[in-house]
Amino acid sequence: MHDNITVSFAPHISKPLSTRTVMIDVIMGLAPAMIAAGYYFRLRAFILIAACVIASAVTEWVCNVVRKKPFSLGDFSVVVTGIILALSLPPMLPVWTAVIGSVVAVAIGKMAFGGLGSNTFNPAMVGRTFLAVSFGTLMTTWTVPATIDPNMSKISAENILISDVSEFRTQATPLAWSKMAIKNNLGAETYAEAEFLGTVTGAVGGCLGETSVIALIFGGAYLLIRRTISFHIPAAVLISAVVFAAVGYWQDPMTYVQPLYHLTSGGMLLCAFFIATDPVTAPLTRRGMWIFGIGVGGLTMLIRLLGGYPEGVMFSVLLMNAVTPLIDRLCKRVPASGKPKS
Amino acid sequence: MMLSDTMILAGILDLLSGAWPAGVIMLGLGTGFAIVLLIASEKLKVEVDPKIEQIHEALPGLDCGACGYAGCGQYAKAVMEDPELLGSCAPGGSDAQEKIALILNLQVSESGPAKRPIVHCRSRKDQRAFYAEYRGIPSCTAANALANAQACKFGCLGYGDCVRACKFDALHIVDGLATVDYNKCTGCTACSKACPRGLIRMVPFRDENENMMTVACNSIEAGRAVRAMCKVGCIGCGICAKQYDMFSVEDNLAHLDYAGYEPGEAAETAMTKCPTGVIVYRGPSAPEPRQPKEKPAAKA
Amino acid sequence: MVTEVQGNLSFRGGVHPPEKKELACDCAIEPGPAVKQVAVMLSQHIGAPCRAIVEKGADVEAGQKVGDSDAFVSAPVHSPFAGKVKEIGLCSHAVLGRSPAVVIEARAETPPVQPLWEPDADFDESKWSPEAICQAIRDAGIVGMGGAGFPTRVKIEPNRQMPKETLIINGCECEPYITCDYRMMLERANQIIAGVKLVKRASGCSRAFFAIEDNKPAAIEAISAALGDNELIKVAVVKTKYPQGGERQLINAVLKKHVPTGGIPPMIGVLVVNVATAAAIADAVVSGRALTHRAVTVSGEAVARPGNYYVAIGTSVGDLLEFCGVMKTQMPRIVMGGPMMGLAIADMDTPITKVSGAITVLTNKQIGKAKSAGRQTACIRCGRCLEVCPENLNPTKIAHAVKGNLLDLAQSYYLSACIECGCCSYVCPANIEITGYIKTGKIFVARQNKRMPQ
Amino acid sequence: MGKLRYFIEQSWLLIVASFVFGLLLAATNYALEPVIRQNRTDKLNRLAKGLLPAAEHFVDIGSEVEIESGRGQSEQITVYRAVANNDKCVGWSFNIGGSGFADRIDLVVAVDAAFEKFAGYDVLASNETPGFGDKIKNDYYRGQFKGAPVGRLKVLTTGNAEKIDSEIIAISGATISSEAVVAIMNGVVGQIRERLLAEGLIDVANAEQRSQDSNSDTGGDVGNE
Amino acid sequence: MSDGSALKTGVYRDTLLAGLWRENPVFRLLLGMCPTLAVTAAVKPALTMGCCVIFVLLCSNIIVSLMRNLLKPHLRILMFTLTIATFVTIADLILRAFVPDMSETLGPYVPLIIVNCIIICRAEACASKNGIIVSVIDAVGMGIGFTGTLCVLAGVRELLATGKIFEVAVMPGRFVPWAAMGMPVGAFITLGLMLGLVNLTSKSRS
Amino acid sequence: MDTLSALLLAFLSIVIINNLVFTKFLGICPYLGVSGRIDMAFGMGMAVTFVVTLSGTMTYMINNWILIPLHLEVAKYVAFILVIAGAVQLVEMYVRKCFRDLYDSFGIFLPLITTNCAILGLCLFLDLWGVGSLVEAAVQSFGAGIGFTMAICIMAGIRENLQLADVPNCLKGAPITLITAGLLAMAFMGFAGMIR
Ligand SMILES: Cc1cc2nc3c(=O)[nH]c(=O)nc-3n(C[C@H](O)[C@H](O)[C@H](O)COP(=O)(O)O)c2cc1C
Ligand SMILES: Cc1cc2nc3c(=O)[nH]c(=O)nc-3n(C[C@H](O)[C@H](O)[C@H](O)COP(=O)(O)O)c2cc1C
Ligand SMILES: Cc1cc2nc3c(=O)[nH]c(=O)nc-3n(C[C@H](O)[C@H](O)[C@H](O)COP(=O)(O)O)c2cc1C
Ligand SMILES: Cc1cc2nc3c(=O)[nH]c(=O)nc-3n(C[C@H](O)[C@H](O)[C@H](O)CO)c2cc1C
Ligand code: SF4
Ligand code: SF4
Ligand code: SF4
Ligand code: SF4
Ligand code: FES
Repeated sequence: MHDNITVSFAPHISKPLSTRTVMIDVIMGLAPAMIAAGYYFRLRAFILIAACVIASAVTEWVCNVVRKKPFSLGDFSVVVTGIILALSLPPMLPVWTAVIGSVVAVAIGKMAFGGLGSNTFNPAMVGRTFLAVSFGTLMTTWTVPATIDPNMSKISAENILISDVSEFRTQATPLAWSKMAIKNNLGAETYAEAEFLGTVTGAVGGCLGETSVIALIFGGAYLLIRRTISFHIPAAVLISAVVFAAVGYWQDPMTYVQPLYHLTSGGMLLCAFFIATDPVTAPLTRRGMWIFGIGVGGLTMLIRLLGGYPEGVMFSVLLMNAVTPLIDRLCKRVPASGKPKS
Repeated sequence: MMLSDTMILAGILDLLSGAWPAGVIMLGLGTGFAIVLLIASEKLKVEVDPKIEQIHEALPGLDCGACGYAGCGQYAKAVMEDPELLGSCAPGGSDAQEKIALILNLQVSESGPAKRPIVHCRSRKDQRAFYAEYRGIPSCTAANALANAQACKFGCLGYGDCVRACKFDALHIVDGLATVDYNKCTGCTACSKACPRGLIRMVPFRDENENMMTVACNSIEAGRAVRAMCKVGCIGCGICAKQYDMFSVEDNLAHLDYAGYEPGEAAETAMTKCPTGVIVYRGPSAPEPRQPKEKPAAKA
Repeated sequence: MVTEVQGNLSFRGGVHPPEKKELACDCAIEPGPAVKQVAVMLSQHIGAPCRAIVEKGADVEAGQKVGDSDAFVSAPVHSPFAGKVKEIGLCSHAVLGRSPAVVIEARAETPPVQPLWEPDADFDESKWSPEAICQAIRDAGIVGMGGAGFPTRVKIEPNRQMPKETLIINGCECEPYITCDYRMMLERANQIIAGVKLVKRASGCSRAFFAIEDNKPAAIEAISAALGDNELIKVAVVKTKYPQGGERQLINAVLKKHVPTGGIPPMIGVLVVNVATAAAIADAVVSGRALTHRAVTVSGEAVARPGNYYVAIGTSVGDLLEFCGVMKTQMPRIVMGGPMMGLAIADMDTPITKVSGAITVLTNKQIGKAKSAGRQTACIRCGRCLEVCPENLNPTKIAHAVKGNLLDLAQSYYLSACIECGCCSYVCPANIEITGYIKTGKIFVARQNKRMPQ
Repeated sequence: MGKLRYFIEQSWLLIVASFVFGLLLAATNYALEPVIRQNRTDKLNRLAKGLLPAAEHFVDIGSEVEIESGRGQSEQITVYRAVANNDKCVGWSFNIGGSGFADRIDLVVAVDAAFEKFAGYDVLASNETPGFGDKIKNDYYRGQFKGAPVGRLKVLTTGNAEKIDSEIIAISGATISSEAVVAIMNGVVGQIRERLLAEGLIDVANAEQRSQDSNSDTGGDVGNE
Repeated sequence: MSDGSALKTGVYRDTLLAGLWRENPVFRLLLGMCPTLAVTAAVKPALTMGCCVIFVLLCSNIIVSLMRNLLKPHLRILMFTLTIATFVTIADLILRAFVPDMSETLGPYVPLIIVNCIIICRAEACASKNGIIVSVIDAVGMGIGFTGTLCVLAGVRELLATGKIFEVAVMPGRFVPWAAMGMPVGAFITLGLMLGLVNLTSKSRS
Repeated sequence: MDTLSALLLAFLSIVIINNLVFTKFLGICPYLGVSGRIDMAFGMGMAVTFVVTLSGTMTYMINNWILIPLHLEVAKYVAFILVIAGAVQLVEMYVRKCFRDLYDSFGIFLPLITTNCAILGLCLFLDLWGVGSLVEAAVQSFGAGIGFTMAICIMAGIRENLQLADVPNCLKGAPITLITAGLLAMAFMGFAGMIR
């Protein structure tokens, strides 16, 4: 009859939003960090990002084909996964390793659970943790940023490199310093003051995307303004991290470094703005988000200060992902007008 | 010879003399536990439903949890309440399954001849009219709640709520019409409860292999409206009722009295005389329903 | 002296869809098409459906009762014009599917109807006893015209268990596109106020608030002017936000009170009445006229002459649209009601009922690409639906529980507390039909409960 | 009476079986026990011998040495004297343990006759992460202990691993396991030395001469590697 | 007569095959997962474990089958447990005496065979109802099925975790071992994926 | 004070760092079987905690006060399992008879636990680790139970969510549970090396 008429449930209009636009926003938010990575680690950054994105996308496509599911690359979520994974890898990581990480991230971390929206754990962090656990040495081999040493020479976890050129003393990563300070009671302040500026601009060793605080703050602010993420999780993560770090510092300033230093070093900001906020693996309710964020920040600092690993972000995110269902259950919403009687 | 014998004997004695404390302690342990458990099982007896007890007995009693329940006792209770859980006890295997089925069947098997589902619609997708295209949730209940995109508000929607309800893979949507595979159907009635339009009704078949005659339509629309909506719907013309007295027309819709139906000449005639061909056989070996007579189709 | 309760009253949650009121807000209410035939549905309200009380072929007069019921929760239906009963048969209904209707063929070319009655500014309601008012409302077959269609007599009649104290007149009209209530407030302010006074008297309410959204300054002015120095009826300006007009939200915004979940407004002594209902009440009580016509907004980008029309109840949507002119190629969806809560219809013969305040014809552009294609992606748990839900529910959990056929889970997330406002589906980036799933879930639950006792 | 009958009916099998199985167990144990004990000493000896090549056999010193194992608890440790062909003491070995990265680490430690220098250690049992902590089994880490002075050892993360002194360079990426090994030694070896000295078991004069021998032995070993 | 024996051989073959695939304890019945996960970091301990299980399964099935007519309901499970514990202790002693290395690697997982559901399951489901021959065949079938799956799992994990199989290097020199596969993560994930694979094959066949 | 903090550390260590499920692979059968719903999982966890504490202390006593002095280590396994089985069965009967409510909430899990290797496994590990005192044995066994409860409740939460997820058919049920457990074990590695 009227063959162009359609019926469906109300509402019949919708906000011009789609999963793709949300993901593109995140990619835009990640752009400053990617650019900073390119600036400090040159071609390596782009190679790794491209490798991770392509490998992730291909993995998802293959999974779709195997399961005879519709093509799902169009939502770009896998691109976000690839980029975040790449940004959390050491610059000199061999490409094949990054590819293994991407495949594990997408195949086991995401598609095994049913694809976008169903995964319990943050896929990028699953991939990264798998790599860290499997290839420990490769994953703790750092390089000097190209702005300091154009050769980007390797520095292994504990070595201090004194570049002839710039007289700039640098070391593996800021977190390796603080870990060493913890071990050797080195009076961390002396380290921290000198290198603080480096962590802000990004001229330090570390994972691709986590070195430049400025770039991360720009990206995070963009996401907040665009309302792609709500402020709850970043705020909770950062505040709880500062509090825990401050407790440590106040306990023993000779052993533990300044709280602010913990905020700017390692993956803390990347985590607060981009990783912990992954909506799929974070709680739904605001109260839940506070708990989740405090958990991520607290566990990160616990691992940094007391644990065996210098950085705790990936573990704390995975651990809190695991309890997200319980948090959601705990913070169940009650109707605005109270629970119904009977 | 002698020597080796004595040596062996000595060896055994030696062994035993070293071994007796272990033997004694195990003896002690064994006796102790036997006493305690037996006394406890006497003193702390708790009354349970004998049927559950029976099922429990049929189960292996390993409390391994493979069934997803906390131990055999729990599983026994659960199976008792929901026989569909039969067969989730891996250790018990088919043995236990049969036994439980036996125990449970004693209670349920007295319901007389099996009723089996008949879908009271025979219209394929290309035989129905549509006002619009449905773009909503692919579920019959959802589509039924909306304005009728498909003109006939009484016939099969084909989004398969019944298919999802059937645990035995006995229902399929064929050309937009729910179709029962009577060889797989167990008569569990799940589908009849799932259909939002109440199209699937349980009908007493007289034996396993019978093909039952039915008026495969559910529409109480006036004949004219039916013709506009569906090529094979019942128009309530009453021809069938004139041929065979088990047919009757009420609210523009013909009904067959299934209990009184006997296969025979009269029924067959009614079937062939039906102008829209809505009287069909349904069953394990039912023939293809015939096409509607050309006249009404041309008219519509 | 006008006492205004100052504005920006609001509730938590909600959305701001594009208003689109500009399409029809300046069109005065005009007479609708003069049709040859109407189909008066025997069930136009919540409650027991009517029985036809005329025979096929009988002659009926304008305003004659053609269907009635003995049930308490029910309202009779009337013929809009003089004519002959052509048939009593099934007709498409936006909610009920195929439902019985009395089809009446006009005897002669009937002129379009305009209610002529215009009360004085100082209308005195004390001439009528509460009982008389209630009886007049019942006889006129008035039901809630704000959408739900609850028989108004039942609603306003005093009830010993739940005494009513506060009356709220719902003039929010928060749905996009719809402007008929707005026009009513502009053009029939006095009639509405008269209706309000009658309702107040009949229900025993001691005070009343006239709630209007702050995007309708003209209506606020008109009503304030018509109220004059009435101390007992105040205008409450509420924030423009969907679903401000939902009665639970409105009560929360105006009175800062919550209607208990699963409860109804009278439980906290509140009565909510739509402006069109109030106007109809005045009409019925004062001039004894039955509810046979109502103002309907016909709007949407695919309509050539959008506007507000005074339409005979029973007119088919097809006739009405033909009258307003639609661009056929551009009309993928015809909605009875507004785009947020309205029901899509397919059969052009579907008649207008007492609750149909609008016909909105949307184009694919308005519907959105994904929605018009019916394409849903996976939920990314972004939480937007939670944030906008005015009832503070967890829409995605409910929807997914229904989808997974876990009704117990859905109910544990308060499935039944949903008011089906559609905010969640509106914001969902994955375009999940959350509201649709919730509605389906409610049907499942109802069916399950019905089966229980057996 | 009936109860007793019931009891016996129900449980005679269990009781008889317990007894029979008890005997069976005991017999097996009796037959295999020496083999098992031999296995253990063999392994200890094999490992110890790898550390003290000059030793011909190991004799335990008769009494167990009691040491403080922290937390106010004490522990008994069997110390073996390594005896060369010529019946001279060429060193000492003992089996000590402590917690590592993942789980307990059990070590066989050998020192020279004078209890002044380590002859090295070997890992008896550990559950450290393969690829990380289990590098404490590798020669290049163990090599640092051959000839290191008995006393407080220190773990550094950087430095020259070739140099034999009290500074042990940790395995990169497994500092914790490295530290664990050193901590086990620091905690125990000194105490054992005290006890042995107190009991006069270390023949200082003889040992000094011996220690020079073994020193050259071990020195040679390190050089060879 | 010959008919009867043919029938019997059929039963025997069926019993044997059941354990190998159709009712494979790990893949199909999901029993005894703990040792399956714990000892499969390498093939050698897996094989040792499998042999222990075969031994215990065989002995306990024989004993239970012999005693089947004497069992009393209340103390039946206790009786099984006692039998199994005895033979596990014997197996443990044998391991310690003759393969001390493996005994150390397996540690407490050998005594844990006592509570391995497979054994008590077979005692209950097969041995306590069948004659001695069927019980023995069942024990062998189940045992080999269990050992086989253990070895397959261990093979995959050992290969990826160390580049070796049965401690013989098979991967090219440039292969970097995936340490994770040797850890609990690897155990769980490999078994999970393998079960998925088994489900897939069995589904496509049916 | 010192012993107290030592006990606390021992407790924490066995709850999160040496978690029985994630590092020792103990109790996997109920972990896979009974983690479908949170209330069931919690009941199971509580029951395990109770039984493991009971049997941990009891086997400690039997081992250190009877078997070792009498040089009867050979009967260790038999004694352990008989003690566990007997104790569990007794407790179950007793609770069922005398505390019906308690029984209904978690007593039903008790029989399931006898054949759970977490219990025997913990007793064996306590023996292997050379736990020094009865109190320590009790604390560690209690911690083991709490660790199990935590692990199974987390898993139950995840699985309740996965009910609604589009998990590939071949991975539904045990496989995806195992994969999740693997990822959980990986996440818990973050605590490694925390308490030395
Ligand atoms: C720094 C900051 C960030 C905020 N971010 C958000 C946000 O991302 N999403 C949100 O819904 N509300 C956010 N809010 C809360 C809003 O300010 C405000 O409460 C909410 O949008 C009111 O909703 P409505 O006006 O639509 O009713 C934020 C508030 C602050 C102070
Ligand atoms: C989401 C939602 C939005 C609504 N919006 C309006 C509205 O804009 N205007 C209105 O009059 N009624 C609206 N209603 C209906 C009211 O809740 C209420 O039923 C009505 O005002 C009662 O008056 P009546 O009985 O006279 O119709 C809405 C209801 C819901 C659930
Ligand atoms: C999967 C994995 C396993 C590890 N296993 C050990 C280990 O067994 N022993 C150890 O000391 N460090 C181990 N580490 C590393 C430590 O946690 C930590 O990074 C290191 O000890 C810090 O010291 P560093 O300065 O040597 O890097 C492991 C790291 C990873 C990622
Ligand atoms: C704000 C935001 C943050 C995200 N962060 C991550 C992330 O950390 N890791 C990741 O794999 N995907 C991330 N995604 C993408 C997407 O949610 C992810 O691929 C899903 O977890 C896959 O189901 C993010 C998406 C958004 C919108
Ligand atoms: S028979 Fe009913 S449930 Fe089945 S497809 Fe047709 S309408 Fe849907
Ligand atoms: S649901 Fe039951 S009655 Fe219906 S087709 Fe399937 S088996 Fe038959
Ligand atoms: S859940 Fe219901 S009340 Fe909440 S936003 Fe959705 S439709 Fe509205
Ligand atoms: S708005 Fe849509 S995508 Fe976001 S949480 Fe709700 S249902 Fe999921
Ligand atoms: S094998 Fe460990 S619980 Fe079953």
